[in-house]
Amino acid sequence: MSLQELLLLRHEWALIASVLILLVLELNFSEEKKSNSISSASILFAIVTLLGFLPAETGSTFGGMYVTDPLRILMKNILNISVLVVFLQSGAWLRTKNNYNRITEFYLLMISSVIGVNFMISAGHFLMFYLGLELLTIPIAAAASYDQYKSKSAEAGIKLILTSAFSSAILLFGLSLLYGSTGSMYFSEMEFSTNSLQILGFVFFFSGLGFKISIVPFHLWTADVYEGSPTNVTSYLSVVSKGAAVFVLVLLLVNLFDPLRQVWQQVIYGTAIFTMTIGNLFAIRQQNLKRYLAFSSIAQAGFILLGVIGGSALGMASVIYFVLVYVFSNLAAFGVVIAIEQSAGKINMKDYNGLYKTNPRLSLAMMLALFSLAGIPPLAGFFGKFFLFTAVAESGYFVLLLIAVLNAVISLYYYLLVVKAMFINKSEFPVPYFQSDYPTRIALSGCVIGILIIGFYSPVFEYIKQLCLASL
Amino acid sequence: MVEQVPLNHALIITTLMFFIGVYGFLTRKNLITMLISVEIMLNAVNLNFVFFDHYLFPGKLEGHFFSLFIIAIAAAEAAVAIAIFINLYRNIRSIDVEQVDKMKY
Amino acid sequence: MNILISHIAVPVLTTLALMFASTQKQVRTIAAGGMTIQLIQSLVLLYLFLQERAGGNDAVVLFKQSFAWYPSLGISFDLGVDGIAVAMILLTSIVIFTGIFASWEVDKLYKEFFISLIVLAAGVYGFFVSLDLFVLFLFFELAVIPMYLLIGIWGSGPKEYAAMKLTLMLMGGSALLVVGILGVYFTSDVEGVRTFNILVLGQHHIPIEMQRIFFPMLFIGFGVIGALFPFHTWSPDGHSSAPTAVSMLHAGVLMKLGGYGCLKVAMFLLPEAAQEMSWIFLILTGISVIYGALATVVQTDLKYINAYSSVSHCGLVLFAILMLNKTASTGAVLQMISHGLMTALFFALIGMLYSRTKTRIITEMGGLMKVLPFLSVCYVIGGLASLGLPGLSGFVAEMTIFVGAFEHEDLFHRVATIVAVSSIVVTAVYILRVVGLLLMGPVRNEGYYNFPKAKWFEKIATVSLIVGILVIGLTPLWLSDMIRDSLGTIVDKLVLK
Amino acid sequence: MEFQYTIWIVALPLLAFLINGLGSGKLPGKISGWIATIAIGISTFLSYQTAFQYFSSPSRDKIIAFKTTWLRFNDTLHIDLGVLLDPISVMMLVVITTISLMVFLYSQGYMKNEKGYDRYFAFLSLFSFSMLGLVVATNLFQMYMFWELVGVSSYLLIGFYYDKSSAVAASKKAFIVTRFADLGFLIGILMVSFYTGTFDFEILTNPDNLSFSTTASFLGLSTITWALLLIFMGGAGKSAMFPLHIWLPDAMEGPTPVSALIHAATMVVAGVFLVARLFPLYHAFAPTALEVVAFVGAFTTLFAALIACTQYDIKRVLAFSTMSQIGYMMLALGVSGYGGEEGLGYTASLFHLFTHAFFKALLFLGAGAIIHAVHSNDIREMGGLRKYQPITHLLFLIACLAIAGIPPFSGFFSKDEILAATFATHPIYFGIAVAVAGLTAFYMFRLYFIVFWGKEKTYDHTPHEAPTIMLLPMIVLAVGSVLTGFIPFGHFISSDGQSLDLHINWSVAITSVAIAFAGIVVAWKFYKTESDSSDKVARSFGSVYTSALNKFYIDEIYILITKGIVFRLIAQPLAWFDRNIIDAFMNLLAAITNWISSQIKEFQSGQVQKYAFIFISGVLIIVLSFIYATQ
Repeated sequence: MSLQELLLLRHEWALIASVLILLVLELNFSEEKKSNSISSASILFAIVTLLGFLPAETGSTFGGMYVTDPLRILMKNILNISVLVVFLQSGAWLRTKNNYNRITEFYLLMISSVIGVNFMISAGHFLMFYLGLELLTIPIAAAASYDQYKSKSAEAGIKLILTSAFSSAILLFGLSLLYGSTGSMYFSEMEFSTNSLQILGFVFFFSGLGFKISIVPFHLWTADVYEGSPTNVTSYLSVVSKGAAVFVLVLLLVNLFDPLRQVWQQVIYGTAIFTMTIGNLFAIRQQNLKRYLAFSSIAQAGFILLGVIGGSALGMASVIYFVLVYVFSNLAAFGVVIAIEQSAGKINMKDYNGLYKTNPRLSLAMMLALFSLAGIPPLAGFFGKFFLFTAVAESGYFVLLLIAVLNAVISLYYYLLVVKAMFINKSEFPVPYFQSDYPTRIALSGCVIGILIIGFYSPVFEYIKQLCLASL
Repeated sequence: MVEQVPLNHALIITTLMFFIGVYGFLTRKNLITMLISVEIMLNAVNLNFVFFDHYLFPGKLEGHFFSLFIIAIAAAEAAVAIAIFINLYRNIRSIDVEQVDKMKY
Repeated sequence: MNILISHIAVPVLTTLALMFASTQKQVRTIAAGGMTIQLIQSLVLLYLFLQERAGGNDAVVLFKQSFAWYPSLGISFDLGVDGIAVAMILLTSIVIFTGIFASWEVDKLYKEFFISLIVLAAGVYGFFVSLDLFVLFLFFELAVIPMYLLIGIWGSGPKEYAAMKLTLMLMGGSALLVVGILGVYFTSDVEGVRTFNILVLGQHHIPIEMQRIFFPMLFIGFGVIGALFPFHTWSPDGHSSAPTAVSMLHAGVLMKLGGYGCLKVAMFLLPEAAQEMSWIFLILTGISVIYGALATVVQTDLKYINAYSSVSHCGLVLFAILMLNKTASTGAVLQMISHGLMTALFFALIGMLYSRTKTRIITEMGGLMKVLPFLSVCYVIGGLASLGLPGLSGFVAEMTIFVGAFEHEDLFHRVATIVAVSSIVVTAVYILRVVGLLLMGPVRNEGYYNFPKAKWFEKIATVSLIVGILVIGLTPLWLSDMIRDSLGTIVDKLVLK
Repeated sequence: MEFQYTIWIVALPLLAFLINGLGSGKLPGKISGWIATIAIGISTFLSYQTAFQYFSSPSRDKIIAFKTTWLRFNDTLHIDLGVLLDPISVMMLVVITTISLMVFLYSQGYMKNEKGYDRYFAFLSLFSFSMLGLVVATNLFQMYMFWELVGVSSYLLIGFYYDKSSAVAASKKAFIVTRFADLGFLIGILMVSFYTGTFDFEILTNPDNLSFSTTASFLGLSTITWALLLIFMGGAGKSAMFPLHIWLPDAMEGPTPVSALIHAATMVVAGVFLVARLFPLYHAFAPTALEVVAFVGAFTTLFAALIACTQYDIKRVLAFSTMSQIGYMMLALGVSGYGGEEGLGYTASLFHLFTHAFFKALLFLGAGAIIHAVHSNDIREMGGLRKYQPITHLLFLIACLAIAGIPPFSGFFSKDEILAATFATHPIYFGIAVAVAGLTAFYMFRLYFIVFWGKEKTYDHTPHEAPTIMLLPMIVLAVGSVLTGFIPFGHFISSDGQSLDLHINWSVAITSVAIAFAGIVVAWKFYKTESDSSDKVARSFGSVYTSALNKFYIDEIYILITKGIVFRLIAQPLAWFDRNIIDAFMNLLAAITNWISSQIKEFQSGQVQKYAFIFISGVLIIVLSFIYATQ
């Protein structure tokens, strides 16, 4: 195994390195300097992210267990960026008394989970995929129960770990069946010939992955875990782990499971409808913003499936593009929620009444984020959604499209509820004016800028689409 | 020389095991036992892999390795899970799953 | 710089400028200044357009400009205007111009108010100048969304309910539009990379069974904002809760996006289905015309009266379009413009009266003619225009519609026309009812005598609208000819087999 | 084209309107009155000039003095604005300008102390403009446009005292009723244009180059008949023919000079003018329509005359007599044939229109002078005015004699022609006409005797003679009422443009005059001195009398239909339906969505095991569905 081959794993190496460096640094920080690891971690990760963008050669190693190509690199970079944003937003929270001594742990857990993400995306063999998946999940379960003294946090952790263990068991069962029917776990070697055993295996496998994307009916953990976990972890869950799972799903379905197209198109057709509708119906009546965003993210997952179903280059491109947009929109929304939670300790919708009076900038950021999620022009979300719709229309599922657009209208309703709270409703005790720390502000403004320009800057989409065409 | 058990029987066993595990997960109220049920499910999967290697693809080791990794990871998972259970116990003085429903609707 | 681009640029720049303004004075001045420039350049556009046409340039659209945007999807930023678009742009400029003055005294969050108002206008301009379905749709939604904030924040009465209802219903309409647009995009027999360009799509054919699916979607999708029965119910609540300028802009311009879209997208791209299905929608629109008028007769809230009459008038627009012939369609466009001016005038006046009497219930007012002669006379003029008095814009539009509609060979259409014509009587009834109760009769209470007289900005607003009404009413020929010529390409596809 | 200047006849009043309208309230003193009067004065001069020029030439062809395209509908249909000169339009020009001028002068005295003096003259000029534009219209649509304008200016003038609610109501009523009639007119125009492809009178009034299928299309009448009937509906509305007459009596709420100009002499005869204008069309293609015209005319003339006998408001009496006289004209048109002696009715009708304009205007102005003096409209509060207002008395008497048809006053000649026209062909109509002649004489002289003789009432201040500015126009009109009868009308106006000598049909003349005298005598017996004999007779008539007194309850019927049925049974339910069905449906959708979302919340029970159960069952369901599908 030559050095070039090892260099293919650049992202992973960088992450592992950053973990080690962080450990070493942490040893040198004195008690009162613990909080330095916040800045150092952020800087380290920023470097990692930048490294990701350097030109890299592509290929496969470990005898095909590990594959990398421009498309996968792009996916990793997107997720790296979002993780960076999450890190930038978590400073204020980590500085609080309870967490002060365990700051570094948070970063270690997160980064190791990111490593999992990277391996999962680059997997060329189901073993690698499985390792990545678990490496992605387990640390997050730990991070979810990070707030030692909050029973809700523990509850979230338990729900996450149990359900994910359960789901991965099911996934593995499916994998074993696939193995039995194909005789290999190498994506390159597996051959499918839609027999019932394979369908069985596929469905089990799909449900395991769907659990991560929180597709109905595998979504029920989402709301509770999102609500209970520390908000930063929630934003990570809602963006990174979901995004990673989506990427993998697209890659596997379009390349590996192409022979089963008939099967998975039907599966996705059904689940997509349920996912969108259920997500919206639950989101309508949420008061706790974290739960609210949880259900909105479920609904968004439903929209993402629309792009998957076509299984064409356009479909893949629209999905990846949408995830990119969704990353910015959702992180902006969470950013605001986090900021307010940290400053005022409030996460209920009615606490946001009259926010515009006291914190106009935050309110605007929130409004843009929500409008982008709702798909309102000229924000990026509009383009993302429209391309998804284009993808589904391309494959001719106009009924599904109709259901989707009607769901989009419902979603607009509850997104407007928050806007209404911030801009229209009166409140005698609005959240007082405050100024969050620099990293948060940088992160937020970054997201907002992203929301504003991505749509107009068409090369982004065009580039993604070329990569997808190449990958088919 | 005992004659070999046919694959179907083996698969029936594993499937049964798997769903026994599922059943346990759905019914037992104690978090630990639920965890154990998951382990049962995973072991069913392990058996699957091993059986497939043994019957269908003799000489291939993928299945065996896969099961090894599964065992390892299961251990890690269990460790984290237990840690969280303890954390929960600190907070609510119970590890009854039915009390873990503060967040709903 | 292409004049069409500058039509979008000016509002955008104005918005940017507003963000840096601080005092109410600055905000007003910037807004008014920007919109004045806009009005002027719209007039220039009109002049240039007529020049070009006079110069024998009979291209379908003029001032074309095209920037590739999403080449792989065939999305490109295509601009271009025909006579109809020019007319609508001019209308928009007048209405937004007057709207700024009508909302001169907004003091709550004035900055945000003007920003949202002008963003809305920008959306409308974009809608009218774009030739690309995707861009068109983008601007369409861009124009709809600010309504929510405008009504929700600055509105009155059950504003939150009204705002939410309006936004959701209109978005429901645009949801159908998405399906329709994508349907057209994928089923049209364009070779190679598909395109959203309306003109290109117009030259290609769509299989009839597909048309049957997508025509209703597009027509209803646009029809919702055109207050098509039974999807009109957002209109009364929305208009009555909205602040003055918003009602003006919304009833004056936004509702016209519906008719415009139906004509230039639905009918133009799906002609066969349009012919097949016109009768269904003809019945619906016929209902809107009569129904709206009759429902108006019993209303007592000025804004409701105007909202319902708008339902009736806009119903007439769609009604005329569905007659599938040049004259009627010309009438439809004329009606859009004339109704835009009239209803803007009405809402402006209602706002001005409300700011004095603090009520909009006509039975609680009376004898305003004595105390507010200027505004009252303006109201009467608007009323006369609305009931189709010759010499005012309403007459021109309605007569063109009626004559055109009556040209139709088919008896059913002519009978429908007669039904629609009968609405002019009902119109007279409710207009005179309002005038009688509101302006005439003895002065209702002594307090009226110390109402402030019409202020200068109020006069600017009303007078410029009335001038528009009079110009169209007295010399309609140039306008109707301009519109006629542009209708050729659309209507020729609709010639009845 | 030597008639170019005629455009100014129409344009000048418009000019006056603009000046007075825009300058309203800013013009110094009473100048606006003079602006308007001078403008109309010039118009009058010009129209006399036109008449002289036109009639001095032997040909009676249509002359397009001026024409411009105003709006183009399609290649064939377009609205032109222009001036069309032919015998009737020229005659109308003369009538309108003359009466207008007189009324304008009169008004300067009558309205001297009124608020809104400028407004008044602005509206009055607007009216003259519209009316002139109407009569010179070159095509149906131009006519319709000015028709509407006339309606509006009438609306504005009736509602001149806009702070008086009765006036507001009256103006509203007038506008809406005529509007309803115009609906018919418009549809008629649409139908005609649909079949002929033109609005142009030049083509329409020349039946040779038209052709219609006269086969029955609907209810056994041909389409063209329906079209012309609908057009006549418009005419009937403006001319207050039964049953569209109800607005006219209320219209008397307007200032009296306005009534004289609009509701006696000019606007109300527009209907007659319309039918006369399209007469060739009617005669050639829709004889049935003409019969309807005749019947409506006959019925109205009798109907109105009966009511007139019972009214006590001086202006209403005159209003009903106007209706009755217009009924005469319609009747004459209806029974007329085309060409030569056949066309006598046509000529007679327009002749009566001409003469009637003078004496009816005079009557109204006189009434105005009286009201001005006693400040009341109720004749029961008048009496013995002849010694206070000798001149007015004399003029009024002349007018009464004229309308009663006593030779040698103008009314005699025109009415005689109408009777002659009916005599030959339609005996029943003749009977009615003669009877009405008697009634006319009766109610006019009833009025005359009560007001000028009768017993003196106590006036809060002694009535005074009207000022010169008011008397002058009345005198002019009186002269007109005396002399116009001697005009050889047939030489100028006839159905086919050939000159036609009218000669008095003595047998008819004598009967009518006799009847008229009878009427006068009866009136003299009843009312010259205060006596209850009239009431006795009235009582003897009983129900007929009371119902006539209540205008045969037509208004009540209308109220029932509009308020009771349209408003309460249609409009209000509709509004309710809109709020509570359609709108509610939209809200229902939202409600349902919320309801569902509250119903399914149990799925999110918070129990991990339930989640897992749903998870696994989801998996199994999908699997099973596939197994089922493959089977």
